Amino acid sequence: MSRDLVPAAELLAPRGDDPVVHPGVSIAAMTERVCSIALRERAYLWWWIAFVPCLALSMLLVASIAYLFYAGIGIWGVNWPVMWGFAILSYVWWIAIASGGTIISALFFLVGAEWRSSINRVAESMMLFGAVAAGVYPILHLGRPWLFYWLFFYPNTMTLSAQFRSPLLWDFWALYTYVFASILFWYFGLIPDLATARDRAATPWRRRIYGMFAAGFRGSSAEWRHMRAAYGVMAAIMAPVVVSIHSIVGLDFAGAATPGWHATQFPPFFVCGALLSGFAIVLLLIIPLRRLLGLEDMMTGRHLDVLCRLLLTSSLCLGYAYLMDAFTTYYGGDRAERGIFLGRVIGGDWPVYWGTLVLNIGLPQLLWVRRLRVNPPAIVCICLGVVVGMWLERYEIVVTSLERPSVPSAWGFYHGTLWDWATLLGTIGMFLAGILLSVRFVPIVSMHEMRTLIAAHAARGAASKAAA
Amino acid sequence: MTGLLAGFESPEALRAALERFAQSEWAGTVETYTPMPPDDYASEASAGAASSADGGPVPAQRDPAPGSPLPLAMFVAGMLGFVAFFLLMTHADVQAYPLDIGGRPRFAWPAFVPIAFELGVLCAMAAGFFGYFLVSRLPRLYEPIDECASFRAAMSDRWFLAIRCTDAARLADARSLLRALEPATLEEIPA
Amino acid sequence: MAAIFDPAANLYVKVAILIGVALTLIAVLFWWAWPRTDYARHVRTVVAQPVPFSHQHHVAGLGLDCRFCHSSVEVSANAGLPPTTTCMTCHSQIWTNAALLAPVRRSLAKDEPLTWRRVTDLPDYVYFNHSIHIAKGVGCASCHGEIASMPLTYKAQPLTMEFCLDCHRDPGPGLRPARAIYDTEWHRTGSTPSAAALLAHYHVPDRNLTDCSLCHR
Amino acid sequence: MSGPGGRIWRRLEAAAADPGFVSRAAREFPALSSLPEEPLDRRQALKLMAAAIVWGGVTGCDSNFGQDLIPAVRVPPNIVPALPNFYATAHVLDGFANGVVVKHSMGRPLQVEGNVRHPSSLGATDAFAQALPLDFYDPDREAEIDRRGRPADWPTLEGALARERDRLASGHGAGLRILTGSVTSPTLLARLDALLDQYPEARWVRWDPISRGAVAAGAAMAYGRPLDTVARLENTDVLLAIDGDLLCTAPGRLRYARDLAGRRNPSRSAAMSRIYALESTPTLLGSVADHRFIAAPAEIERIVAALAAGIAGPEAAGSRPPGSGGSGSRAGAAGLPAWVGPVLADLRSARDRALVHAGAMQPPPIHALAHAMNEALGGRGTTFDLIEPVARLSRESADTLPALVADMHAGKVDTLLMIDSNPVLTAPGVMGFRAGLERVRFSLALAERRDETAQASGWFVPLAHQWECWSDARGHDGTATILQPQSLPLYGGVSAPEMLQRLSSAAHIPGDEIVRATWLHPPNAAAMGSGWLAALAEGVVQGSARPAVHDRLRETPRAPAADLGGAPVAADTLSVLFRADPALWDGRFANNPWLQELPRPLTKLVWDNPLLIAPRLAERMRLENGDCVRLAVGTASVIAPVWILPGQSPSCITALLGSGRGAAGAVGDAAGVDYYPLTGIAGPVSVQKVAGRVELASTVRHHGLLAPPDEVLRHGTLRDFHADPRFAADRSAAPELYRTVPPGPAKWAMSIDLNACIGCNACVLACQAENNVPVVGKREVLREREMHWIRVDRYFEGDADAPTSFFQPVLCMHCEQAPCENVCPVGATVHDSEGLNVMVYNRCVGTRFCSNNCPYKVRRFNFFAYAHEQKRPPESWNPDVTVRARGVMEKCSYCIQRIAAARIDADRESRPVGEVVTACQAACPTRAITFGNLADGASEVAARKQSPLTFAMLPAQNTHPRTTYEALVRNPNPALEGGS
Repeated sequence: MSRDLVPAAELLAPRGDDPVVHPGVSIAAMTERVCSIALRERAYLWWWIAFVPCLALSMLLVASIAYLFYAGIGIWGVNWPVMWGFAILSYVWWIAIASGGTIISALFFLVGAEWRSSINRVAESMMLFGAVAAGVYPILHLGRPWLFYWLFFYPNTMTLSAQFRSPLLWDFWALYTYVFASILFWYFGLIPDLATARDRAATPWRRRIYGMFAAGFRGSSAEWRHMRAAYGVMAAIMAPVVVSIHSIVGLDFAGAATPGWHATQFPPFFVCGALLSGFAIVLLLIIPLRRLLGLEDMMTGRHLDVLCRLLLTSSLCLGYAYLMDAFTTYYGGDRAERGIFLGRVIGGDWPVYWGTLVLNIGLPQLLWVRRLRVNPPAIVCICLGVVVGMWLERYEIVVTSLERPSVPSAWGFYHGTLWDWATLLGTIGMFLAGILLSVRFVPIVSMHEMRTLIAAHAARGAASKAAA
Repeated sequence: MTGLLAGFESPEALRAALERFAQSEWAGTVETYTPMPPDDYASEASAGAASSADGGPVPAQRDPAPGSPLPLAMFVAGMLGFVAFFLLMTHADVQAYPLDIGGRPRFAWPAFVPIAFELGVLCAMAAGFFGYFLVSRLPRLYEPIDECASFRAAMSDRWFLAIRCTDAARLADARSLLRALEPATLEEIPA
Repeated sequence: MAAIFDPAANLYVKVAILIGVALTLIAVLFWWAWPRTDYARHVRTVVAQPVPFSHQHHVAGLGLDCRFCHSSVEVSANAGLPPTTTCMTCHSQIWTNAALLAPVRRSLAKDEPLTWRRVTDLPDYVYFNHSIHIAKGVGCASCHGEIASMPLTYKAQPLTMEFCLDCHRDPGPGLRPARAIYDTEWHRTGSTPSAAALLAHYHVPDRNLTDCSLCHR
Repeated sequence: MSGPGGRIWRRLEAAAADPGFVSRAAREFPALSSLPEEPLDRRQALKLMAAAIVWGGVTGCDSNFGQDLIPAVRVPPNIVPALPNFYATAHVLDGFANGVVVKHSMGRPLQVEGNVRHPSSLGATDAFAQALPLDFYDPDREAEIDRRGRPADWPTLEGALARERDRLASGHGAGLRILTGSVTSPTLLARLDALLDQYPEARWVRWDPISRGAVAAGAAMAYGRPLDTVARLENTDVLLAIDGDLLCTAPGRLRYARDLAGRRNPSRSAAMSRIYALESTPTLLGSVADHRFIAAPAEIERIVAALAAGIAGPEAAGSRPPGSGGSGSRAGAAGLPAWVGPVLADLRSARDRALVHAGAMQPPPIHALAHAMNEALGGRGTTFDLIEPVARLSRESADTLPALVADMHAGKVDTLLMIDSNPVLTAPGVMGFRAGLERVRFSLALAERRDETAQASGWFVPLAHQWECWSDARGHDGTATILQPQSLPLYGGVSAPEMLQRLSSAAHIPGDEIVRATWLHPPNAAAMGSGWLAALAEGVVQGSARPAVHDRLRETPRAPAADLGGAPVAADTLSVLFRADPALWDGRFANNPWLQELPRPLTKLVWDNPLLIAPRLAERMRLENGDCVRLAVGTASVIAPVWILPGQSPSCITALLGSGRGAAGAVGDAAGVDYYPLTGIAGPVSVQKVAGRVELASTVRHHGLLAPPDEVLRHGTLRDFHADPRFAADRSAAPELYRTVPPGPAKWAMSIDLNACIGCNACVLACQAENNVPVVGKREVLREREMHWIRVDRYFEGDADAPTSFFQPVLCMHCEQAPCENVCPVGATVHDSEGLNVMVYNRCVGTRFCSNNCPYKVRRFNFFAYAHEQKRPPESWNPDVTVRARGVMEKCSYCIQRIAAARIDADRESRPVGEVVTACQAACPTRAITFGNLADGASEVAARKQSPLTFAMLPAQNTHPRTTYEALVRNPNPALEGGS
């Protein structure tokens, strides 16, 4: 793998003021390096080491789903009154992760952030597989999953249709729209790079396969023009979609009369959460990838710095949401609401609540420190914390609210069963397996955008030289 | 032989070549193949196509706004999707089987908005995606130009200029013009 | 020869796309059409019965009233199936040793019930009540078809929820004068009272006849 | 459980030590072990899925096209397909009858309702009667006669009986013993008399595990001969209940509950009665009392003596009077609690409108004192009547179980006939009944199941279920009912009279002949005024009630105080109180899953019977719910879990009998602990903590003292009520965004009177029987998945040692603005035009959002295919109600099947729909539940909704529930306010 012109030391010590792409990186070199990852004959050893366990976990997911359909929803920990458990909260968690990816790839495309180019493919893969992981749950979660299609508009002899007042139905549609849109968006941005892969692939079969997916894209001006036009609009659509989906997920709760859920701030609150976990996961992905794939000169300290700043910002927004949560509970003066909140803070569920606060709000504050923002180990720790914290937050929202309904006699208690955990781990495995596969077979950096970026930088460089 | 394919090392070289063709009185279709979205200068440079009535040389026209029907198509599709599904839901709840749901109004239009929005989006995305393949006439797995060995670099780091015309004489002129530009590669596009 | 695909590839792709589109359309169409087919609904399907009982012969031919055998139709949810003794009231006198009726005689002799096969059936979560429909002027034929002309009994209507709703949304046209309720050949004529008149006559209640709770409990 | 979650929850337990009520509640949750997760049911879910998806449009229709339709060969009389039949009979428990009417469907007895004509029932039923159908269809009932465990047949038995008859004839019945429970049945008594006349040497021993012997003995002390007391609570202004059992175990409990409740709602009854309860362990009567005084068993005796002295004068109590005035101060001075004075005053001022009642578990002297007080107060004829004992006593007072067992050991018994009695299980362990039984040459057990006794005795003969045979029985006031069989024997059993008859002669007389013989000949022929058929149809023999007797109190009562154990026992000496299990009685219902899973009124425990201990005792011994202790009485001891019960006296432990059986059947075996080995022992009681915990399944998951929040349950005192009758009502209506009132011709609604509810659970079981509510088993209850459509919430308020308790039946409120409906994505729960919140099972996909959104949490979910998993013959389900499948939500439907039936009947005749009675309402002994059509102004529910006490649960939710409550009003003694 060529590391032309870039002194290693500089790469290993990322700095916040790094350029988004190192001047030494030429278009040819970039193309060569990125393609060499996807097109190499046999995968890296580390890839196999990472992939095998993920595959195993995916199998576990398949197994637990099969058993769920066979045995029934009762194998989960859900009960009366806690009718929703791991399925819903993990679903929300995954959606948040996926949404973060979309924000990076779509929103920052619209605002033309340079640093996005090299990581947006990672972000989009994350969006795709995050959405898929989330997409697993809504159907599993049904008591009679084989009737899931009753939530669609479909022709039936009962003259019945779904019940459109239910936030859960909005959510159902939002999710599957989002999954579908993500796939299109991901693939669409991928076409030129697939064409590159097609043209550079060594073996005829790879050529053919990449050729199929590249659908005969050749880079003619017309193809580029339409692509830019369409991609721009798609991005402009994806941005609001991602906001909508997470708002609607928020409405699943805000739209209910259930104490602990019945808060108007949920939609924006959930979007903040989505951002937070999204940035965290992107960082968790690019930090190892840039090292393992030698992409330090395209995913530079600048990227880490920017993402960490964003992480910090969204964490602060979330902090505000938590604050308002406490305030409205106090100010609303509803007995049940207060009871639930008390239960979270000092009750049996205190570890969840305080864990959420520490991991989502406390930990990211470290990123005020400039040095930490470019310190991969530190960032990884913080991000892991945030990812767990976000899961805990959903646990707190979904479970602890349901454990203490308005009628004390119905108070209940919840804990996940082995099958709950198996399903959750399974989806994690599936997600990572997906990412790894995309690393293996798909150009993991959006080459055509990188070219534009490099060319622009070169031009700027030349201009500044001329000026000097 | 249906044309010529000249590969250049850099976008600048390609630009220069296009300029050159624009100034020349050579008339014919000039198409560019680039590994990254070309900026405006490279768009639809079709020289002589714009030659003046007196046949005198004119500078190549810059297509002022390189247009694409897709944005409009997506917008329309989205709107149609939104309206269609909104109406469908209204029909289902108000007409097909009106039910008393928690004492809420039958025509609960605010509740219809989210789904209508999502489905509108779905339509727009689909329109953009499939529309793209329509307008750019893809998938086209084979084109004669693929036969050129050098063309394989088109999506990597070569900036190509393809000339398409069958008239041997004008082809010869083009060839000489291109030669003068010293392209990295120069090939003939087979039939 | 540097091209990856040969010229024919373009054609293949186009064909593939067309086939894909076609299949999708067909699938959707099937999904819509299948439940509405008589086959799926078992309409006009004759089921083998232990005794090839002919309604045509007994009703049209001999002029037996429906209630002679289906005796509880006016008072109960179930119309009721005739016990063997009902058959034997006549068949102890006529056709006393017809081979066809052997099962019936055996049933009485051995005190083993006859086992008929369901022809008209609703799912278990639908609670249909014969008596109220009879009381409100819905004729047997409305659901069971022209039984009197069936040599072998078959299901005459799809009996989908849509089928029930058609009537429940607009009962009037389905009603008939009291005397015609058990007449499966009856058809509206000019002299038939209007739908509105019948509704009034039977005091078809002002309650919402499309309440889920009316049939599903 | 593994993973981070696991760690979190372990920390939770540690953290729960924190103060603050929430964390206390958290500690009280069941332990956090993860349960085995194998499913209950394997109903080809996958196949279903495939099918359902492929035939999407059809979804299940035509499911059984071409399946069998089987008409009868000959139609039985009076049976119209799909129409119910009703036949009167009675439910007999420990000899006493409660009149019931059995609902038949296509000839199958399916459900039980009270018989309005029966004085002990007045149309109500208790949980036991409601559970009869499952008892009747119980597949564990035995069909085979067997001999020493090996199948035998009638001829063999006939032969053996013949030999016995010869032998007995020669010896005048020497060595013949007959063991039964209490008997009120004239027929059975006639047979017994005949037998005892035929064999003079024979002995009849009568014995019940839940003995009422003390009542008779007490009466004998007071009046010189045993007499039964019939309380007249409708006339009782002040009731002092000493360990009262009027509402739980006393014969006539249903009648008493009704009479009591009739005086408890100030908005309806002119003068509200006042109830004092003096008890060591909480009873239903104590829970609804205005004042509950908790005292150690030993103290009770002292206090009663003092009260008696205060009322009936010193000689009655035979002890030093605490001052004739019995004023609080002096009572206190006498080492008595301060409340004695005011209560005395109250009783005295009420004079003949006051009643003192002592529970059957109290020793005879207490009863004697109670009689003395009642006579002194002069309530005879007003608040109570005395009648001849309804249950026949043994001929000789010597014929007791101990004597019998002694004879058995002594080898004096060689023929033992045990009729519907299970002494091997229930006889006090020390007696060694089983050992004695082995020494009996010919022992025959007549029982429904091969229970412990049946297995230990020589012969076992299946006893016909009370729905399978002719017999008769008397109610608490002596009113007789003739029980006609509701069906032919499912398992070929014989009835008790038939068995006795076979022992006396070879001739086989069918059961109906025997019963007829009793009733159509003197002395009863006269009583058969209205005739045999009428008696059968009405379910009561008119005029067969026992007349009041006019015995006078003994002039010189032997001083009962002498028997009262004299000096007060030190408070810290423990004693054990053995009580009938509220659901299993003496254990005879142990194989009935409905009753096993019936939340016990105060603990809400199911499938278990831990020792009930006082909070203070638990604190002292550092015991938590479920911790195991070794309870030793004298030499015997058992290891059992404990349950902390607020209101229990710290100086006694309550053990509920009837669980932990070894031969109950598939359902009842090994549920709970058997305490019979500890009974009948006078030794010292000791408890020590031992290792081990038992997961106890309670349907209330927190045991912190949780005062019912005001918006859930409202209550006040009579003074509040007089100050402002509408003290509980909602003053201001909240603003509306939407408001739709269902337009239908009828408006179904319910009103529940909290003043009447005694938490007896009859409604819960009635609902379960009517609506095919499945049983889920202990493990699933531990996982918080019970399915009851109506639950009776229990709250404690105040001091854990002497809390106030509240009962509140909660079922679907049928909100007009139902929150559950607009969150269902498929419209499986919607409103109908008559205001019912309808649950369409076949439309439900099981998102469970409706339950999350239900403020009252009345929705239940089939996490597994509970109904199909239940071992229960298909024909025992109610055919009018869908049996719910896996993954489907369900809830109270206001008995929509009954509404539909009424609606159809009305429409058929084109008249407005008539009265509809829900199952819970029909069963309720106190008429706490009223259901009906609000649109009909004359309906009772319309009237009750007008009560000033009416309030809606969680009004702030703006759900406009059709179910409302009447606030609970208590009538404390002003002189004791703040105290008690």
